[in-house]
Amino acid sequence: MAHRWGMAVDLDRCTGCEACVVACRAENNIPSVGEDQAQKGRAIHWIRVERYYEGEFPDVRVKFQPVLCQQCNNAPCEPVCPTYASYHTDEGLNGQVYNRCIGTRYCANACSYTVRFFNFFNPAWDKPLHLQLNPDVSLRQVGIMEKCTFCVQRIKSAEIRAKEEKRELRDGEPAPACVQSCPPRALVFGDLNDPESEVSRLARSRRGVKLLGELGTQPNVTYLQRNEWNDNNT
Amino acid sequence: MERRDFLKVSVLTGATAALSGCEKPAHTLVRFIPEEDLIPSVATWKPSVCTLCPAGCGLMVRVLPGEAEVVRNGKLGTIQMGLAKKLEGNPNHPVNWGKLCARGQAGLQITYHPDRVRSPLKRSGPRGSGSFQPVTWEESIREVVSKLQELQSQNQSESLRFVSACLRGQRHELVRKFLSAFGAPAAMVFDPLDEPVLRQANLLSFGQADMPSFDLAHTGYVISFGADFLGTWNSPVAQSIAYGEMRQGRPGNRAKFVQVEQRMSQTGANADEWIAPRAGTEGAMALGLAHVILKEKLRPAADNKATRLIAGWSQGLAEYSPEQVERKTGVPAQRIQRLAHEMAAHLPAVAIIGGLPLAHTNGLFNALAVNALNTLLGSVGMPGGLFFTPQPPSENAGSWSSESDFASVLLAGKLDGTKVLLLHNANPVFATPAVWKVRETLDRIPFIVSFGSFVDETSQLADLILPDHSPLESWLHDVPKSGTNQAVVSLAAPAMLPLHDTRAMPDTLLEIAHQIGGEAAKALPWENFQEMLQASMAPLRTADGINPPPDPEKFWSKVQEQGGWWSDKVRQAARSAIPQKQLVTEFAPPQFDGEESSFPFHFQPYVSQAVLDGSLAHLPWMQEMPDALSTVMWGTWVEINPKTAQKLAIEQDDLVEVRSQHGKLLAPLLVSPGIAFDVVAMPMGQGHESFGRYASGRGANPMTILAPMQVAETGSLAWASTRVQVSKVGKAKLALFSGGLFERPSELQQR
Amino acid sequence: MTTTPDQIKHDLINHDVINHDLLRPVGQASARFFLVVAMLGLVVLAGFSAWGYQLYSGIGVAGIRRPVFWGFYITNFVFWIGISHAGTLISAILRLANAGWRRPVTRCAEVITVFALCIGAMFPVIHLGRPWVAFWLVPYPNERGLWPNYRSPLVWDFFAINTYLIGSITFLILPIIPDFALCRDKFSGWRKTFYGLLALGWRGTQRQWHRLETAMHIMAIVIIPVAVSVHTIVSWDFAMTPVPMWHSTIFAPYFVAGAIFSGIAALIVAMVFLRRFLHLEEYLPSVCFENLGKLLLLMSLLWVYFVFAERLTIWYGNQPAEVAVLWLTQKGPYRYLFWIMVACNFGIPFPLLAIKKLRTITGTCIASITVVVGMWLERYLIIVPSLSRKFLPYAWGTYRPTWVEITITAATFAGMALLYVMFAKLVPIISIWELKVGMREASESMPSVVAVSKARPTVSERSEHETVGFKNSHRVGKP
Amino acid sequence: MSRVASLYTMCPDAAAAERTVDALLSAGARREDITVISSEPFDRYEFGQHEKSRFMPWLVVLGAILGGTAGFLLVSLTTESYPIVTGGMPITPGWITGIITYELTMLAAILTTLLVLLLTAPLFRWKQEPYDVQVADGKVLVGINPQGDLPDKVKEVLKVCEDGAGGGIER
Repeated sequence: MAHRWGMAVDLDRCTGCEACVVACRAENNIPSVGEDQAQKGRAIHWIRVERYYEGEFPDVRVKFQPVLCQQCNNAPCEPVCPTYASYHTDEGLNGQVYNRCIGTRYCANACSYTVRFFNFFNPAWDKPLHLQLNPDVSLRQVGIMEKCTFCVQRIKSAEIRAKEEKRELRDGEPAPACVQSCPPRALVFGDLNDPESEVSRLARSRRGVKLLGELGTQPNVTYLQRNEWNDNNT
Repeated sequence: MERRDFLKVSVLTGATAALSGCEKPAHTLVRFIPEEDLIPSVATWKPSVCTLCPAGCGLMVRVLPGEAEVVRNGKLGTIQMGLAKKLEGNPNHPVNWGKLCARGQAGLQITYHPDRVRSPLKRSGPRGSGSFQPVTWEESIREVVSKLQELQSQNQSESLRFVSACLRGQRHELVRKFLSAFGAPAAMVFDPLDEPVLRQANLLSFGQADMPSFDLAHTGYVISFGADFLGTWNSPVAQSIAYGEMRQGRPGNRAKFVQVEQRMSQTGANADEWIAPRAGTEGAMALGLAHVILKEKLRPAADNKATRLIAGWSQGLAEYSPEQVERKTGVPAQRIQRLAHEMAAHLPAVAIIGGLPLAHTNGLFNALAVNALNTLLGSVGMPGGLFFTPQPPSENAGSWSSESDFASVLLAGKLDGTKVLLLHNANPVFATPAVWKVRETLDRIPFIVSFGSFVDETSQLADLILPDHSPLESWLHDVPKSGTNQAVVSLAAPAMLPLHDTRAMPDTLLEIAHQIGGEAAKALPWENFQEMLQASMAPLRTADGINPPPDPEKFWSKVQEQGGWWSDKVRQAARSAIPQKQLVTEFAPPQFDGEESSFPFHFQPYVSQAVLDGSLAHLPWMQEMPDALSTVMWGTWVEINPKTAQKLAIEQDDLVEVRSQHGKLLAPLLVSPGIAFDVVAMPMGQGHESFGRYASGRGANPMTILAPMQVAETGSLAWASTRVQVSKVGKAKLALFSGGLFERPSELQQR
Repeated sequence: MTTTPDQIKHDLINHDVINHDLLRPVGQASARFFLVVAMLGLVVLAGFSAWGYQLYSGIGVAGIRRPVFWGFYITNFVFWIGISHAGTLISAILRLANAGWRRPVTRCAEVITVFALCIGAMFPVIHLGRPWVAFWLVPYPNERGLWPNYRSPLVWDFFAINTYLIGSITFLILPIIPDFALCRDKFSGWRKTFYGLLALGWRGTQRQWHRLETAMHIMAIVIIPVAVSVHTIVSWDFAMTPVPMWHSTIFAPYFVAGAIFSGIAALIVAMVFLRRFLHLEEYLPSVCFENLGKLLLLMSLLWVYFVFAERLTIWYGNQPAEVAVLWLTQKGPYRYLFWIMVACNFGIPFPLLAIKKLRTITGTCIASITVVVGMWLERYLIIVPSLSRKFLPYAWGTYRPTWVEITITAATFAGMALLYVMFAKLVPIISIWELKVGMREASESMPSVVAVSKARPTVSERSEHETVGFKNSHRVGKP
Repeated sequence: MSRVASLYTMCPDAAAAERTVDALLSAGARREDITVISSEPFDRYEFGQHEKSRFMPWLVVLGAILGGTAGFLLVSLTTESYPIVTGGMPITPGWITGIITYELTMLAAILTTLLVLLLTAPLFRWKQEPYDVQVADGKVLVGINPQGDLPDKVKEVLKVCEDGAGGGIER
């Protein structure tokens, strides 16, 4: 049975520690753009932890919300690409073929979640920092769109390993870097086509909502709303 | 063009192989014999230990073969070797169970940092000029040895001083043995992440001079006084894992979490209830809660070491009725009432204190008060409560004394007369108030040796730099003091060959000891650190490890592949209190430096989520990681409440001057809703003068303007008791990652 | 001074005069001409070097950033494509309506179309991250084994703009052929050969004339739906994406109206300058400006209507993301630009065009200039605010153009002027033969004047032929 | 057959030309031998009426239909020609096909118009006789390229309407 990869993000577990953000950089060879470019809003973070304040001092609260590519089933970014650089894979991911990209940045405009990032210049690594680069992930040249891939390279290697050992993939075996690193286990990854997988169970949870679900993008990422503490929930 | 080529090639053939290509013509390159048993493009996972903060998490290092430029006995060349590609948590390690924080993952960049010290350096210019010239290991070590022998010959052994960050495990043991054998005073600890006040308090209350651990996964109610336990404090990964369980791990049972602080920390941002009392009155508030619980007999009255430290406890804390506490803290009486009832109704409940409340002049009292509250709640050593991580039989706990605190030594003037200073992993010049004049003090020391991998502000003063390996290149050994309920000894072999002409500090120290000879040589018989570790691990084979193999060699290799040894016995209650010097405390209002009239704001530096105390400011990943709340990248900022900003007629991205009685600094202003009106907060860690290309000359360092206030009884720096004034001096630009502050902005906020 | 139709007819009946007047600009080139060309050329050169710099160092030297991935370049793209709706569309409509006053206007208009299209079509390439692979949009069998994604509005653009460009060029060239022939006959030396080649062997046989007129008629019919489709599709570049205030059905007609609006304005400006510098006062009579002015007034009202309809709907719908953009433009940092735009597109032009006294050549000219500015701002205000305020407030951002974008933008305006000046130097900017036809038809419907003209000594001795001629023509009895 | 010199005369205006043509016809010249050249179209006059084309629009319609078909095929065939993975997403829905088809229809119509004009006008025939630069001054040239022998009557007519203002018998 074909996989449909999905993620569940438990906002009640997320602490805003940013472990996922750095895990993603390390895994996916995301370049550091430096202060000037960062000031211009050109920093690249495939996953980000959105922070929203609620109320005013002294009654302030904060909501942390990790946002990565939602891998929509009905993705606005896909149809608008003139060269099929952004396309839909058979495993339900929004693929991005760097070599096909000509840099219209149309997909980034269409994306309702603003999770697509653009290489405004050729990336650079001061030697010997380049030695940290992950050979499983290709580098992106100037003028190319990039985005979260659900660490497709990790998924593939897990599938290969499973094949070698002549077995099915175990639930939670392929895990994107962010999911692997998340200390409070706020991120859960798995196959939505397997009704028993943890991610499927969470996706069915009463707390589950889709980010900007009203837009009808049908994301593969489900957000589990934060609970409010009340005296009698013990 | 080089970059272009680089990209072309590397896209084709994978990054690691690419680079030698465009370095220089291949035929001029020396090619060293490749490392053995490398399987091309097959990743192996090697255990290691994270050394970036006191938590001591276990690592798994993803190692892939690649071609690197290395230095071998003075020669530059390329070699096929295993290269560390990614750091993840060690799935079996009892502290972090496969998880890892942002900083730990960025530790990878230390190894590959372009500005690492690549060989021993000797000072060639005047002190602090930062001009060094490379020298060989032989002559540099010979120089150190001669200096030390000189001291011995003049019976001035005690004028050798060793300062370092919190050392643990065999590294600590090695340094301790070396110093005592040499006849020098014990190593001084300088570690802004350390909590000497809390450890002192724990020693008094529980007879344990260690950081506490918390069983959050099973607790029913958490009240944290200023402790950023989900971000940077104590053992954040372990605490975060438990926090996840506490929130959603137990269906139908979601503990309440109350945070008490003046500036909303990343941890406070997750609280169900957030309370901002007056700065430095946390202890009074804790006792207010205790008062209600005692008065209304919500819990059996506790009477033990911890409570006896608190004046008037036996009388039911008459001084701390909610009304009186309201006057002290500004927290409404009813609220204190309510919290006390909630707490008592949702046992097990636990109180945590850390960070700013301990950095007031009355910090020790605050800590003791919270400890007492914990005993009243009956959470000490109980499931869902507070406990101390059991120590493995092989290790001696290494009791802490204020004697070994760099600050108190310095302020007691005991640093004068030091002839030789050995410097390891500590940067006191950077992270101390300017008024302490650490730089000047060190300048007076005739001979300073640094083991630093980078030329930071303190190493800049060194006469000799004997660069340490990066952690991934070293034998590592650590004994976590908190964050787990199992006795743990983390141990790891080097994950990769060294890139540069560096040496592990322990090996260098052993070498020095051997060359000095005499006592030192006798005390440290081992050929190298590895031997010492093997010896130290041996006794554990018989201890209750996880199915320990009989044969020592097998055990040794098993320990290595597992990443350490850990007991299968879980949780152990806090040891019964050892009698300490009598000390009974009561609430004393915190003292502040500066008149409120002219210096209206409390200045609250806090440990940066990205760069901690500044020890990680040199890592580009950390610089570009948006701070969770401010979302600032690449810089410092001054945090202030919108209303206060309005009053001062300043706004976001203004360049403001923050002035205390002891100095001033300039930084961009950040308006943040989560901060008290009378508080100005600022992250530590930026403002380095010299710390590699990514950190140098960036932002401002809040420590410099701090007043030399000390915490009563402990003498350590009260870094939260400085008052400041704020004024606009110009315009600046913050590198913010976020746009809006609010998810549903009102029309007004959209402007 | 304005000239009455009668005066014009009186002058123009004489072929020598009309040929002389209209061929003069083509004939000689003054020092002033070269000065203008040089100055404009410099600006264009600066633009190209700025582009070169961008190609070399990467698109990052432009001001675009996340989330505002489209800025000046796409603004210019939409703007110039809009301008291109001046000519072809207008002249086609006027041809079909057979409005007599169109005759001196059409060519000026069609030229604008062709050049504006060429400039506008450059911008999608300039704004690409990897312009060197822009040709991947072209559908052709390739070793990438990949055809363009027809679902992408950008691919629709590719087809629509190319169709429109080819159509406009044809529409411009066909009626020029007879005038080339005229030049061929009137000039000597290299010019003769040059225009001889361009004339494609045109003699003026009745068959050629008839075929030409039929062709022009068909072209006029075909080109109108094409022009409409072009700006419709340009509007769909935005409307097809779920971006606040982009995803709207009003966009297609809104853009087409705006395009014609800006087009007419550009046309008027161009005509005023031609009139002034080529001394065509008699051939571009105030009646043209009068009528175009009325047209501009109509479009201005239409524009206000669209803007109001769009914004009212957003405001009333009150969806968070959309009102966020609305308030950003209405009250936020973009409010100044917004109100300037309204002033430029309605506030200033409306009185100038509505009050007959003010609807002079100068009046319409001023109005047109403000409209051109206002419409550029409109495109900017459609693109940038929406992108900087998408659905997740955390990802909101800003946009500032850099000198590169500004230089390139300036260069396009200079480029337009340059191309126009050069063209006017090579080709009679007013369609001579169409003018003649117009004048003759006017005269034939006015026998008295004809009589006057016929009474010229050169042809007087052929009076009996005249009568016969008249008799015949009456006998033939063509309406 | 041996080509007899083409004769032409310059008339001052269309009316004169009209009369001349009539005269020629009545003198027995064949209409298709007569050429009237002017610097502007005279669609109100009798001469040249037979040159009007009725077929041109229909050719254009035909071309348009062909173009539309081509567009439709381009879209529908190319989608099959490369089995691109789209995870079950539609590659060319009807709407899209419609748009491309429409544009190519229009393009074809334009190109056909151009082509038909160039071929039937006809253009690209340089140096054709008869011609006279006076046409540029508004004169109307009435000429005749006789097939076979030229009746003297016709010559007469041309003589008659000759006004010395240029033209005349060639060779």
